[in-house]
Amino acid sequence: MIRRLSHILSDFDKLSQIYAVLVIIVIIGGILTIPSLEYQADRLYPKTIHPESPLDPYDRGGTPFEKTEVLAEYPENSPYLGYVTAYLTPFSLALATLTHHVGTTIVAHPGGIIDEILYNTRGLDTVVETSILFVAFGVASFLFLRRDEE
Amino acid sequence: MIRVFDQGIEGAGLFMIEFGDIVPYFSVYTATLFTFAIIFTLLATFSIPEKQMDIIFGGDAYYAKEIKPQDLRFQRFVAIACGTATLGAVVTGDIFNFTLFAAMIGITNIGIVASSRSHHVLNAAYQYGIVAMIACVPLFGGAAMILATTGTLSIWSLAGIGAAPILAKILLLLGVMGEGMAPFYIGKAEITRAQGAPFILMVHVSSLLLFLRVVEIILVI
Amino acid sequence: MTPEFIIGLGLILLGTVSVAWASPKDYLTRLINLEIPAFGLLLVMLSFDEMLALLTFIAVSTVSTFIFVRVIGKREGVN
Amino acid sequence: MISIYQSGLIAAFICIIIAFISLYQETDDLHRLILTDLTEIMALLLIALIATDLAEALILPGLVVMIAELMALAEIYLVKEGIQRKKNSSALDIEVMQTAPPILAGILVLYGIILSGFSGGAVAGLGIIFYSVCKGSDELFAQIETASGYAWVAWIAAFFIFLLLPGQWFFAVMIAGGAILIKVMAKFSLIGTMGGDPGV
Amino acid sequence: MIEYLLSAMILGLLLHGIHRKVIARVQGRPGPPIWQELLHTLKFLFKETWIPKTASQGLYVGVVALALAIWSAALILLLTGGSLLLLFALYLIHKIIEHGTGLSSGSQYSKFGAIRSVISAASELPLLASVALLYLFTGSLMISDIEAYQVINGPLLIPAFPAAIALYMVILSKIHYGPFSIIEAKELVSGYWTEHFGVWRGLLNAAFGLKTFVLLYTFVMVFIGPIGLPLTLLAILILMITLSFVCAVTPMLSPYDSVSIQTVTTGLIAIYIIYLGVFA
Repeated sequence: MIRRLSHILSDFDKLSQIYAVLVIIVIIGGILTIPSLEYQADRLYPKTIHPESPLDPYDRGGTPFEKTEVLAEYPENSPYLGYVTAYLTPFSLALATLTHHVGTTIVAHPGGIIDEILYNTRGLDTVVETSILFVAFGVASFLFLRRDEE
Repeated sequence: MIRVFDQGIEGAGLFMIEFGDIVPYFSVYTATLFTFAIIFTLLATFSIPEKQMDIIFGGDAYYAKEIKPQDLRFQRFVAIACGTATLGAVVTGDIFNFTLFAAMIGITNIGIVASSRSHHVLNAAYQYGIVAMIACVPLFGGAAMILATTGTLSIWSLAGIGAAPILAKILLLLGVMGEGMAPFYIGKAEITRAQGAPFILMVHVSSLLLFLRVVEIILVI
Repeated sequence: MTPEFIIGLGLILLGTVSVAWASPKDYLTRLINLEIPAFGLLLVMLSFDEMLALLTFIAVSTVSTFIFVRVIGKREGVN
Repeated sequence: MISIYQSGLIAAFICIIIAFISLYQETDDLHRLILTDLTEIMALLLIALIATDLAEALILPGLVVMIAELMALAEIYLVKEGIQRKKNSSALDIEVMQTAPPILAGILVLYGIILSGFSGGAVAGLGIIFYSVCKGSDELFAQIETASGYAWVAWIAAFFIFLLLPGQWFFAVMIAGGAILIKVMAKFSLIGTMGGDPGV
Repeated sequence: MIEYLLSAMILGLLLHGIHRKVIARVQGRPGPPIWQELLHTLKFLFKETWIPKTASQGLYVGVVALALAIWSAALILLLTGGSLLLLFALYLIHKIIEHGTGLSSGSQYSKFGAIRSVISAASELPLLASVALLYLFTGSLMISDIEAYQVINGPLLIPAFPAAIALYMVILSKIHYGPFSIIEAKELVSGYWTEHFGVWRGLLNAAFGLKTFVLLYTFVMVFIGPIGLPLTLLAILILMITLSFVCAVTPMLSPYDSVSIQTVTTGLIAIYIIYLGVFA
């Protein structure tokens, strides 16, 4: 028994299989607990949809160039919270008056709730994220460029 | 806000840094881990790698292997990135941020050995990389479930109230194990055969510190 | 529960099965079947009005397809 | 009655079980790599189920992690199998590929620049990939890498402006949006360069 | 504090000596005198020393300093009643020391020692399980709190018996000549520290003496409680002798068997924890 277990453990080709088994066990156990999981997502950055707004689905109220109410975890740590959200570049403001169907485009352009979260309140996440990209591409391009010298 | 340090788990709090919603904190425990991460990162930065004595299979000959300078530079770069990720992971006060750091440690761990030219080592690194990738499911899934069921990701808010579902905690632990811990150590053991001791050591330092940190998080929240 | 959400979940389930036990079991079939759960995920995101994530997911999944096609191309070139 | 979240969770869990079972059965390395792409969808689904603005802000990093790891692993796979220098088989040689690229690439890049930020970078990068996969070019590699390195530094600088001088948030948003755009676009376009002409 | 450190170090080295003596007696040999390890260490400290040319020099020296540092820190932590989790962390960092010691020299023997030390990382899992079980009982991981708990409720040894077994196994895996000491197996000369000689060896020896003392002291403190210095020392001695008996009569396991046994133990304790958490 132990010898067989040792045999499985010592073969690194089986690594992902061992891991898969562990995950499956936990998830099967987890399905039973689903009924006890209550959905509680209205505490942070809840969203309200205004279908008639040109900024739909990202209109979070407030007037452009002014402050907007944003529900963050620690508002006291981000003194300018809400400014990014309400900010629209002249270009996106013009776009908003023109048509009702490019809300996503407008908000993805600098200034919008996602920018507020990504750059301001959870900026450290984005730092890590871009660093991951940086390192991973470093690895890939190192291997790629090295192919010629062998 | 002080509940984190009042549970008799990690000792007194020292100070914290406020990055918006993400508030990294230094307690006696995390500060110790931080110190070790710094020490090993410095070792990886400043010490030259060993010259490995290599046995040629099928013969009696052995010689001291040299690492090519460009491979060395690359390994050092990734090792420092790995150290930085470890530093972040041991002090961050936010669960999703922690999972991101964990994922970064996973990818840098693969990167450190990627420059090895041995097929065996590369194969181990690849198998380990597959696990690191699929580990993203429990890792991010656990963090997402914590957010969905409690409405927050901050360890400060979660500390001591026991609101985080046990399933999410186990998933988080499983995710960190996939990014590089014990039962999957066999992948690491084969990786260890690659050259460049100070850098290879970073692989172990990062995964052990990550594991220590996730134990703390699971006990605290 | 909006129709998009239900269809999305259905597609993800269906797609997962079709990728997991693809027939014929070769790289390209799996890769093409992968588009089914991806489309299901798109519908789920759509039902939650997550437009930006949706847009990025489309772009990123296209990139990952490129990566796979490159690897598979080289792999098949061997045989 | 189960809520939307719980029904989504049940579906996600079933999918995870199926995906991991097939991962357990799989022994071919490249098949495993493709299956990791399947599991990635499960992870994103779990995040998407949160359904707030924060969910989107978390999906973006999640996506980045996946694509980055996939990229690195694919390259390791090629090195490990010793087929890195192999010429691509003709999977991509289709007639349309010869004529469509410039227009399509132009549209995507333009739209990406309007979007800016990470999404914009991904869209614009896609355009450039498409172009270079079809046309094939390799010499730009070093320059693109340098540009993306500078963009990364610019983004970090923007982050610190947010922290230390929050009054300058407008400036920081502009730097951050632009830098991420360039960075992501550059990284993605490298894939196109790599795919384009492996023989060099 | 320095006098505590020194006396703990000397006691630890004496325990090593007793360990060897008991093993020898069980196996019907006379064995070395019990102060042998102490003399060894002193002798090494005065030998000529340099750094091998193939070694990664910073790391080669750094790990020795770190080994001393973490076990000194662990002793201080114990004396001041700090967090058990932190002690666990220090113990895990000892793992890194093992890797570092083995990898830094460039020699094949020590490298294999290091690789085995990576494999045997499973020995940390029982420790984690026992820490978790203790937390379930006492609701705190501060050693001072655990002691206070035992003063009121009696020794934890009885209710938390599986945790005690787990910690016992952990100590066993760190003792020389034990069934789990695969990283110091004789086919690897002396394992991961083969290439550390002279002063380096002396310092490592001292650090490991400290380690043995700290681990045994932790066991007594956590599972038996504060019983005064003489009784504590007696308990440590008894514990050491039982360990020596186990070492003397068990063969060394093959690397992966040792991993399997440790993993299985952890699994059993985890099941016990779940059982306690759900039904009790």
